[in-house]
Amino acid sequence: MEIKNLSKYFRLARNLVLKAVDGISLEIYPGETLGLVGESGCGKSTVGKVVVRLYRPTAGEVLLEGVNVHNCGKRESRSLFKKMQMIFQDPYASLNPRMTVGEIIGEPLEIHGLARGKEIRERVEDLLDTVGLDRSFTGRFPHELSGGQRQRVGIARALTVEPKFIVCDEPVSALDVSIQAQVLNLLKDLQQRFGLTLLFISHNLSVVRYVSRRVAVMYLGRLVELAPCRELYASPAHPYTRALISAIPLVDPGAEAQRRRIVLGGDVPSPINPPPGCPFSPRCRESAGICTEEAPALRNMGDGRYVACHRA
Amino acid sequence: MTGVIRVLELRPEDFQALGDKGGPAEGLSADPLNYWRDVWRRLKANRAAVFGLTVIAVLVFFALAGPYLSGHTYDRQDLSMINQPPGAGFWFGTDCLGRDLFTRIWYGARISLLIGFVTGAVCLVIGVLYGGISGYAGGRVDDLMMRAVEVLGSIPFLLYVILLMVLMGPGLKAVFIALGAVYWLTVARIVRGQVLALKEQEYILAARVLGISPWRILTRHLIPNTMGPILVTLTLIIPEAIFTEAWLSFLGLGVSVPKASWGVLASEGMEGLRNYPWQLFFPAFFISLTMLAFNFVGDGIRDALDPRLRR
Amino acid sequence: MQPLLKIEDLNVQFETRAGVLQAVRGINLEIGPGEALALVGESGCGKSAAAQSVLKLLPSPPARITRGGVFFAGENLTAMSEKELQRVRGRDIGFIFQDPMTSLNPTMKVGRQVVEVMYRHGEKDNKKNRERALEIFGLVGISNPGRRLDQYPHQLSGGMRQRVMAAIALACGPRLLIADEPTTAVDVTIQAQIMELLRDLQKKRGMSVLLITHDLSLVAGFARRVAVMYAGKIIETGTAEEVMNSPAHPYTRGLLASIPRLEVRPEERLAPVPGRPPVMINPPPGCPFRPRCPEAMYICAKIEPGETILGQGRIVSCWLAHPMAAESRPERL
Amino acid sequence: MARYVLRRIVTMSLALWLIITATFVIMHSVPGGPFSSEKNAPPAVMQNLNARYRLNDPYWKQYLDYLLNMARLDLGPSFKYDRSVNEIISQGFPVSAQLGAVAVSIALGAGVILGVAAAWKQNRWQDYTAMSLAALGFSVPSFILSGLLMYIFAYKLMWLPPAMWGGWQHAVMPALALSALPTAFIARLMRSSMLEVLQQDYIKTARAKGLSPAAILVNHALKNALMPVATYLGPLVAAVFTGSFVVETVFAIPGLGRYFVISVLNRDYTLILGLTVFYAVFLMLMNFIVDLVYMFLDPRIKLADDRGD
Repeated sequence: MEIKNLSKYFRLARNLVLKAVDGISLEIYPGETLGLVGESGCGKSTVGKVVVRLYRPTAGEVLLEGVNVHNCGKRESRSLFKKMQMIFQDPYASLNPRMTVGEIIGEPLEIHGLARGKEIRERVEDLLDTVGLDRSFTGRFPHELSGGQRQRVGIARALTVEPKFIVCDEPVSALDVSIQAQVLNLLKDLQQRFGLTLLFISHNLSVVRYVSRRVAVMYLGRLVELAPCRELYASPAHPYTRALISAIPLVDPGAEAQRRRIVLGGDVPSPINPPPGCPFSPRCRESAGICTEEAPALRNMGDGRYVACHRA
Repeated sequence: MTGVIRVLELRPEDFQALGDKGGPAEGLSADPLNYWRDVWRRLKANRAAVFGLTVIAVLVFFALAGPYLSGHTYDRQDLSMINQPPGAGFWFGTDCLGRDLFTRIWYGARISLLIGFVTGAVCLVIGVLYGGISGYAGGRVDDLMMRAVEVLGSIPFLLYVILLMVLMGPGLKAVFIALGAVYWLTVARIVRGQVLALKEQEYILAARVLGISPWRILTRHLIPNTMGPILVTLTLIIPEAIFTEAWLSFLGLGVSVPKASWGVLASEGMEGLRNYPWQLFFPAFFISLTMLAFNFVGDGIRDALDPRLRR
Repeated sequence: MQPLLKIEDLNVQFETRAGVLQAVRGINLEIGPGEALALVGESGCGKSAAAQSVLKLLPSPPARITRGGVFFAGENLTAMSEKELQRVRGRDIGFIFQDPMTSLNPTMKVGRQVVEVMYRHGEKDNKKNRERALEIFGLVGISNPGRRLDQYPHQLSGGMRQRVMAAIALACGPRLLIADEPTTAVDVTIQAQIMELLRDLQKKRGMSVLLITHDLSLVAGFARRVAVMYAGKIIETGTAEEVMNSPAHPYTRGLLASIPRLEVRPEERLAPVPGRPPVMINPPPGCPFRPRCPEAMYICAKIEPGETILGQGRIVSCWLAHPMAAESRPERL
Repeated sequence: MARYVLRRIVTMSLALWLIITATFVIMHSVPGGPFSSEKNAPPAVMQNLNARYRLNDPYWKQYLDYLLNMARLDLGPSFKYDRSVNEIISQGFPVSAQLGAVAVSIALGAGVILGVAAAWKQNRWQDYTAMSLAALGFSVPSFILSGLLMYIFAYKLMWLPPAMWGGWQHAVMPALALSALPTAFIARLMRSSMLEVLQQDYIKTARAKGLSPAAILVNHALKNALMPVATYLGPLVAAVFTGSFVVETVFAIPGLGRYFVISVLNRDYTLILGLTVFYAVFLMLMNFIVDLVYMFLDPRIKLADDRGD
């Protein structure tokens, strides 16, 4: 998977443009999990939605195995539905309340002609096994299920077409801690078992750290840092990443008492009227003259590490 | 609870590990709960709604059987028996031409209820399709389609109906079309609003990511989920149509004599109001009762659908 | 030291269609003056119901306090009339809710929403109130407070709105602040700001704070003492160090093992608590955590455990803490 | 602001043009002309009449002429009455509007009070009483209500004059008959929106501030709950102020309402069009005012993003 210079703008009114994603480039290697983190409104979900073709990009392209997903033939387009899937955030909104679990999981099988008749039922039951749900759930309606169970159904639905690549859009944000851990473990297991490639979108840095091999950090529609997981958390290079990591509370009281906190002032500026130069400059302590004039480009720092900061 | 420890005699075997013998943690209820079955259950618990449903059922029954019960026919005039008050011979009295009001009321019920249900069905089909397509298509198409609805909505509704009635000439079919042509606007607006809200729901996005066709998404995923509000709207439109037809009859534009809808009967009753009040009372009573019944049912469905309003 | 707030055997029920939901089942809690206490639990454990019952904020019906009481500075709040309670609310006890977007009136300028509290609790001169509001806005870290006073909530960012909520809670200088999931609806960096603010208020102004949260990791940097709730009961209390570093209840252990932690290597697998929390409508006998408990014993299925005092302010409700458990399963020690 | 108003005027004009065109087309496809009932008139007279009202011109010319006159705010002469349409409207409208104003005031006052009482005391007797009244208001058609009112107050009790237009006594029954349905509607709207508002988090905040129930109701709940009612007021005022055929006929009131029916029955082309245009303009104007009121009620709505996506 390759994302090249992707932008997505939303026109709100005649001269009001929201730059949700502003020229980001990423590569996702087969079999890896790339974490995409950022605060709300940074455009991370939009990236996910453009990738799975829920939105058309304003500029740039998305390639899956060299095929441009937004611009390809009818047959390729159809086969792409089977290659890319998505898991959603809200376990309450992501399942059709009028369909049974069996119908929800069975529908894609039927549509894509992957199974018919009795096979459908068997496949559905297999998939329920795979995601750790009892087979008796087939005839149940979503509202009878708990949040964690629904999320498992959502995962099973994404797996029906045996995709290679799955976008996980905040898949555990709406769940309680104990349930969240169950789903995270499930995702990790499934990835290994089926050799899936994941784009894992989340605002929660600890969760992303747990599942990802590499992590990309977004701020106001731009990529500010991209690095292998271990390096990113051990020595964040971008001041925003530093602040983000420092803002994660530690569980251990001893460690929490000792650490130095960086509390960022102010709020994330509006993506409708982004500040000139580096989007982070108004909140950045290290901001210098050039930061307010010119937006820094993403630079390769070696060791698979990229940073967009004039001062790094 | 704190005291339990001291009073109770505990044995060492109580503290043996339980292992898996405790049974599964996650139980489900015995029966899958279908959405509509659940709504129906809540509806049945609502006394006003049950009353409304019963009334509608009784009215439908009498509309079918009523005209045969009294032994009179709806159009036989008996000039020796004009303006009779309700009594043993004529249960609801007679009108100024000596026709039996009981038979005429139930005969009118047929026509009035038919008008209600057919208009409802016409609106449903047009409104759901129009609103569904407009909402799902979004953007320019939606803009254009909704502007059209807006424009139609700012024509004085009465004029519009009368024009259509005059255009098509009197008769039942004209009434259906004229009323249907007016009320579908409401259904379309509601469906469109619902679809607009629902199409950003994640299960619709999921369906799109899975490559399910727009038509199937619209018919299988979106419209079934708008059925609740549509049903509520229908329970408003059906009596509203009966009401409006009554109105048109009052203007002399409704069903033609000697056929009778409740509206025709009420407007005839109006003329004799001063001396023969029952001639207005009976049709008025049944029109109001029908309105009331449908309103109760509509409220009941709305409450049954809305989990927040439930107690 | 006399506790500022004392919750004694508090029981709260909700009437639902499915039956009576036992949201809070006899909790005991004390907060001293100037103390910060965190009440932690997953959604549906009854922590919010407990907190809101302190001021009887839950709509009744369906909620009902069936037993127990809440004492504030020696006064029984539960026994008070609605009128008397109104005088305590907002003046002696301030409240911050979870979602700052919905918790502020969208059609009223935020300044007025702050001034309103002061007006209600005595100061009728709104010019003075406005000046005081300006001061408080500065205190909670609202930049450009003069302009903000005349803005509507939708013109403020999420973090700003939560600060306005704090300003409302602080308007009359309460002695106790109850913060019900104050950071759940905001981003990490804003969460850090809000927690910093709460820490400041507690440390510098000597205010008692009751923090309600589902996030165990917020506790360490904030509260000295922690109470963990499960299925309507406090199952473990202790200092933050005790509970985080040597949890006594298997549920607390499970929760801690479920959190992806920054200080642990990411390769280490999370060990989540299996299953899900029970719905407390006609619960079966025994410990409500038993079905999910990896260490359950026969007794756990029969009788719900009572509180065992492990030390000064260190309490656990679990049969494992019973001396006989240690006897029959020596490997536990 | 000026730009917003300008844009509204442009869209309104466009809608108006569409309405005129549509009505024109439907009208002329109705069989029979305005003078077809005067069968015994000699052909010469018919010819004269048709020429006078330019009915012999081709449709497109009639249509263009009409549009041109419209631009000069001249709605043309009525075919059936010896007056211009402008005159008919300027005589009938004040009467209907007066009556309508009384009716809307009753509906608004009673509806809001009933709705608030019902929501505030949900599931108690106040709620049940208010909602039963509303159900009644919904269920009784206006012509039946008019009949009943007349039967009771004019014929049986003889407290009020049965018909005509004059002092306040004449306005009581028609205003009541007119306001029944809107009262019921507003009461229910108000109740549900009030219940919705009362569940909002900011009401809980207000309670946590220690505000009294009365203060919460007045300062926090009422304004927010009134918004849906404001939306309904536009169409309501437009419908009620332009008169009701039934009520005006039953009580013999010289308002505008009856012309809506009579004009069609008479095939009085100019009057039909004139009334349609008048009604549409009035409705759009009312909706515009409602939008302005809405803005005052809800600071979140700004003129700039009239149609935000």
